[in-house]
Amino acid sequence: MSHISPVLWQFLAKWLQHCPLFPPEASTIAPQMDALFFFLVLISLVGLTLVVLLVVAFSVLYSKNRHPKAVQIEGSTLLEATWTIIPLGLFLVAFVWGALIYFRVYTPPPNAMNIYVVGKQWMWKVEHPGGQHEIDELHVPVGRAVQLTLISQDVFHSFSIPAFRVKREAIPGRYTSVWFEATKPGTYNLFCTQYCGTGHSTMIGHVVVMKSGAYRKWLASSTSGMSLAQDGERLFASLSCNACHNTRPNARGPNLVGVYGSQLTLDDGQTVTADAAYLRQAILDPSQNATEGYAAIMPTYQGQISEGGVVELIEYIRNLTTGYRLQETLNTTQLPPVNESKTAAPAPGAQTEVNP
Amino acid sequence: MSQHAEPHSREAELHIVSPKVYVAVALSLLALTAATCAISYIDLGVFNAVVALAIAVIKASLVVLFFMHMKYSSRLIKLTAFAGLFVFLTLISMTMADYISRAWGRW
Amino acid sequence: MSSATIVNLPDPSTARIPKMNFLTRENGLLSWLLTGDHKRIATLYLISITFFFFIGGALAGLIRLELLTPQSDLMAADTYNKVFTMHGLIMIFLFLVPSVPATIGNFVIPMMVGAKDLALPKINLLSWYLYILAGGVMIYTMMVGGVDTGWTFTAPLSTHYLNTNVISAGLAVFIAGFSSIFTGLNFIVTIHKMRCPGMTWFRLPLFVWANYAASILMVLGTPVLAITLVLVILERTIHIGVFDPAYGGDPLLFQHLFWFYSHPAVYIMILPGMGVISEVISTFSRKRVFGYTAVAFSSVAIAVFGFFVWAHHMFIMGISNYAALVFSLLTMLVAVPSAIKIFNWAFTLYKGSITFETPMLYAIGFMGLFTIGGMTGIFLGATGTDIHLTETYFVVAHFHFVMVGGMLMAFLAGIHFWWPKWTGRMYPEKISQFAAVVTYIGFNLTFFPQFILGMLGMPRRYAAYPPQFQVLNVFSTAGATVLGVGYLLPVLYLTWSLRYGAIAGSNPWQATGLEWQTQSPPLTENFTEIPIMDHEAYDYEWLERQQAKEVASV
Amino acid sequence: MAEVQHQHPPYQRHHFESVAQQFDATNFAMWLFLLTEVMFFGGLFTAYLIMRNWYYPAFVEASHHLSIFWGTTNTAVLITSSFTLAMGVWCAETRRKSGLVLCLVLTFILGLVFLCIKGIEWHAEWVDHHVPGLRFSDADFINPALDPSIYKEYHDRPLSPGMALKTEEYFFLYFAMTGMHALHMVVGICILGFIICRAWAGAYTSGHVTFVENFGLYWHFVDIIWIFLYPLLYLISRHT
Ligand code: HEA
Ligand code: HEA
Ligand code: CUA
Ligand SMILES: [Cu+2]
Repeated sequence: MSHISPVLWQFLAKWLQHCPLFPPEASTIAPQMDALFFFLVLISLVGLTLVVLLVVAFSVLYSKNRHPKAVQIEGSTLLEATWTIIPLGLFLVAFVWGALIYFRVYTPPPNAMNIYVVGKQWMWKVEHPGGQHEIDELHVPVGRAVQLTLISQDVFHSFSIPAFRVKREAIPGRYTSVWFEATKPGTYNLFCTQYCGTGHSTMIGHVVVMKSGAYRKWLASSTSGMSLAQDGERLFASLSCNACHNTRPNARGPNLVGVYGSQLTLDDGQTVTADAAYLRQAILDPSQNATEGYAAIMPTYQGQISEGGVVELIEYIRNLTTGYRLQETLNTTQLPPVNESKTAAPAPGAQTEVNP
Repeated sequence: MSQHAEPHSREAELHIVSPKVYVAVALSLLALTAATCAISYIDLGVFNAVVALAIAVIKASLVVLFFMHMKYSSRLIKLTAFAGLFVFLTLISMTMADYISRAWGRW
Repeated sequence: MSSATIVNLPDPSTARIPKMNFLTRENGLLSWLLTGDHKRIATLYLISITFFFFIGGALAGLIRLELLTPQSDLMAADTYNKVFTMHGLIMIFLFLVPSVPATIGNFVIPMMVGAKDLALPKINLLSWYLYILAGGVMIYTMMVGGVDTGWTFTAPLSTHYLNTNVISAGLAVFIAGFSSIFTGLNFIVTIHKMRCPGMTWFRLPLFVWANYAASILMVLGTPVLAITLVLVILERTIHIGVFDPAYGGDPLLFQHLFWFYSHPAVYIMILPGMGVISEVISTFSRKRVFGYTAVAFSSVAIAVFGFFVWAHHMFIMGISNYAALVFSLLTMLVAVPSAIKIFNWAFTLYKGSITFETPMLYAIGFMGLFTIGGMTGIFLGATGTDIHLTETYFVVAHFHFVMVGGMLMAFLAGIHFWWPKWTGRMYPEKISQFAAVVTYIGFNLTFFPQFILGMLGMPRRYAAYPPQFQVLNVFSTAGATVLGVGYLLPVLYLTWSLRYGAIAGSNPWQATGLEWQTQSPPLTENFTEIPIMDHEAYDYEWLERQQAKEVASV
Repeated sequence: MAEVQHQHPPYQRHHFESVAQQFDATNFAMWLFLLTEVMFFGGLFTAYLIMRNWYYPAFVEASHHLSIFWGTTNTAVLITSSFTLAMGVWCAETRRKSGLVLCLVLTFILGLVFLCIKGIEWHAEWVDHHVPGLRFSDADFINPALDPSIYKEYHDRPLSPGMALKTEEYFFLYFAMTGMHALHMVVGICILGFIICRAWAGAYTSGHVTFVENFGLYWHFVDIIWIFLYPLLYLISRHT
């Protein structure tokens, strides 16, 4: 091989070495997923070997040269049953095992910290509860369960972190969620895997897993000064949600304190859990989600708040455990004029109350 | 020469349905139309939809059985129609199964 | 490889192609364009799908060239998107769906069941015209700038966000759908109603069973795709809709309706190929197919269960977890009949007397590649692993293994197998064996690395990718070049053989199907006299007796 | 081959062994074609069911804006046309030429009447601004009193703006389904015109009823689709 230039050799060697054949395992679910993966590889190999062995062996043993006269055979129920039942059994094992992992990946533990991800053509916007905003990047601490709540502003996207073996579609109009617990600090690929138009292949970024100390430092250094809930509070006040949703006994909207996670009875008698999905619906399409005992007078905010804004409002409502903060918004905020055309006739008196 | 493997149902020797049957069927169809229309003005809760669909199914069956001669047709034709119905119901029911168990929206 | 062969050609010094056959009976363009003869329509189909295969193949070449380097340097991202979309659309709807049924199936099914023609010759011709119209609209789409939805037309991307030619592409697929509906309908009617005396269901060749099953899927599945596309087109034109959430619609409904067709469609794409494999394996091992009934019923089982698994394409798209569970379970069930078939074919070889002509080489290639492709389907059907592997190159590799390694191999096997019947001449054996081996090597080099890429997480439909994936992509591109050569060769030597191939005689393979008991190329109405089936399919002893009788009578 | 040729009636196609086989095959083919039609409409029905369950109030009030009179009349018209066609098939089977022509013409006319009525209804939707995408306003759902005739009858409550928008979904499906149905009617009527001409010439009263019979299947099938569209679209909830 001496005639190949050494430079080229080195280049080739380096190039080949930089070709990974297996992705890093950087989350708690990754080894579990890989176990199933290798099980499947194993049964595939067994099956393939069997098929190849049979074909090759028979081809050699019964080639025309060696075996000029074929022996006619009808079939064999016993054999056929064997190769029906064994693959079926193996496939069923794969099914059960797969389903266990599937439910694990899509059922976040209750103590997981929640990060919102909004996908749009062609970027990922990440909103941390502490008010840190990121684009095409996601910083997470090692060793903590992190839940992602995903939504898309336009078309389908898909949030994929191969090193964690998790992936979830961000779909327009609805929250989806996925969770993981990173185990190894480092920087990993983040892809949008659902085809979403021209810039699909540019919708990539990094997931940075940090030790908790570094993570805290990062949190502190990249905050905008306001937490997501505080942003939400500001939005809440500026949209004058508090004109109706306040703690007064005669309020025209339901009291939002402690509403998150509670069971609500709706106008039409159904009960729902007030989770993020419900709250989002209630903000964007309020008339369909009016709580029992309240008139469906809330205007829709469809098209007026971005998905990011909705996320902030939800985060705000989630953190409302006492009426105090709510009252504060009434007292401290100078409300912008209400958009008359959009608002269903406000009851007299509401406006005057608000002014300090 | 035209001995076939299985004796095909010889539909060329058509079962000719008598006009009386047609008249009876047409009249019942009209009556059922009137009935379904009238019933829709009565409040039966969820059963409004059920009754309306049930009547539609009865009407459709009448058409299929008599106007379309299904009643006098070969097993093959019956099986064919059944297969169509079956796949149609598969489409609807399995799609619905997803929506119902997803609890998205108001089910 | 052994030198033994079963080829049994007539004496070359005296052999002649019969003067009177379906090719020579009438002349002139019109006699082709207005023909009702299933064999002529099959020929028209063969020419047209080959044309579209090479367009699709050229687009595949462009894809692979672009992916040679990590940057999107050969073409811009939106061009790349159009290229893979057109590649997928053309390959699926204009090549693979009609490939075996509309060409080989059209050609041999009437002969196999002992009929003079398909039941509805005019509908058959109409189906070809619809196909050509669809092809025309597709080419038009490409001319005016292409479409970049991906072959899956995903809403709401396709309905509101793209400004490429979604409508004309949708129209093309819509029309192609009706072409395939008519083919399927025709087959079902023919198989039910046109069998010759003595041809009971369990004497039918397995190729007929497989096409019967595929036809059921065509007839019942395709209309759903048609209405879905109509809704997409309506949404696009009047900006209202049932699919876009911004208007109160539901994008998952689109997915449900689309995959309700497109999952069964993948079985439309494989079942006829499985039929070919049954014929080929039996003929070249001189043995009846092991467990005929099991193979026959597994085709039907695939067709029936194929309707219940569509949502396995939507596991991560936000369907209910419980629905995912059910669909995953059913996916496992639908995989079993395929496994049955593979093992039955393997055991058909047992105690056979095997020779390795080209069709057999392709068939053996099919067994290996389809096993890999199918088993990786299990990876995707298991919900857990699907989360990681979906929308990556693992899926791309999976479906190329089943579609290219499976169906395309089967198609080539079938073309070589029935070529002597079709044209009356043999293809050149040595070079075609060489081509078969080349495709096999090229194929593995192209698509095996994509499994690893997928496991590494490389997303599909990416014009540019992180550099760490380059090495495997280079292998893949190199393989595609080899593969391209492997596919070009048959076109060359088959064309050559039209003139210079050895005269085949009526039954060069000494196969048992009724189509081999008539002259090649066959007469316009196939048989001089309607045959009477008095033996099982694949009854080689019957054939021997028959041939002994002929020799005696000469 | 040739010796049996003389027995074949002229309408037997060359590749069939017997008329019976020809009839069986084409009849079966027609049924299969109807299966594809079932699945074609099946997609629409699925979409309809989902939307109806999500946006039930919108669907109820939107359906109040359809004319129950015309809808019911049209159902009756279509059923009658099915009846006349069935009678036509009977006439063909019993070789009554003038009866056949009469029945076919009646069917033809009833088909046209159906389309005219459909046209009247569509026109009404156009006037009322209920054509999605082209001419649509949800004003009379936000404020039902705007349309006094309907308000008097049903006392519809105002829909919230969000829900009122969804009436457009209803009308989209309404037009898609009735439009698709009407398209099938148009095709049917065209074929019917052709059949009438041939029947006039006596083509179907000489024992060869296949074509009429199969066309009958198609026509009855289109009727069945309407039998389902009628309650689904018109009768969602007529009580108040
Ligand atoms: C010819 C086409 C074809 C065929 C036959 C198949 C066959 C199968 N496919 Fe495939 N599939 C596609 C074409 C096809 N597929 C396409 C085009 C896509 C992508 C669409 C897109 O998104 O663009 C796809 C995608 C796809 C997905 C979705 C992936 C995703 O997007 O997330 C899934 C998931 O379940 C799947 C599963 C299967 C299964 C279980 C089979 C089974 O039927 C396979 C059965 C076969 C076997 C199992 C092999 C034989 C078995 C043995 C020999 C037994 C071995 C022995 C032992 C175990 C002892 N396929
Ligand atoms: C029948 C189906 C079929 C067939 C046969 C093929 C054949 C091939 N496909 Fe295809 N492919 C699909 C169906 C098929 N594909 C589908 C459905 C998709 C998904 C699309 C989507 O995501 O929407 C896809 C996507 C797809 C991708 C992924 C694109 C992406 O996600 O970014 C790739 C990448 O390697 C690829 C490669 C190939 C190659 C190398 C071949 C080779 O086998 C082709 C070999 C043939 C040739 C190379 C032709 C030989 C002839 C010549 C070379 C003559 C050339 C003439 C001129 C240049 C003038 N295909
Ligand atoms: Cu976003 Cu792809
Ligand atoms: Cu599938």
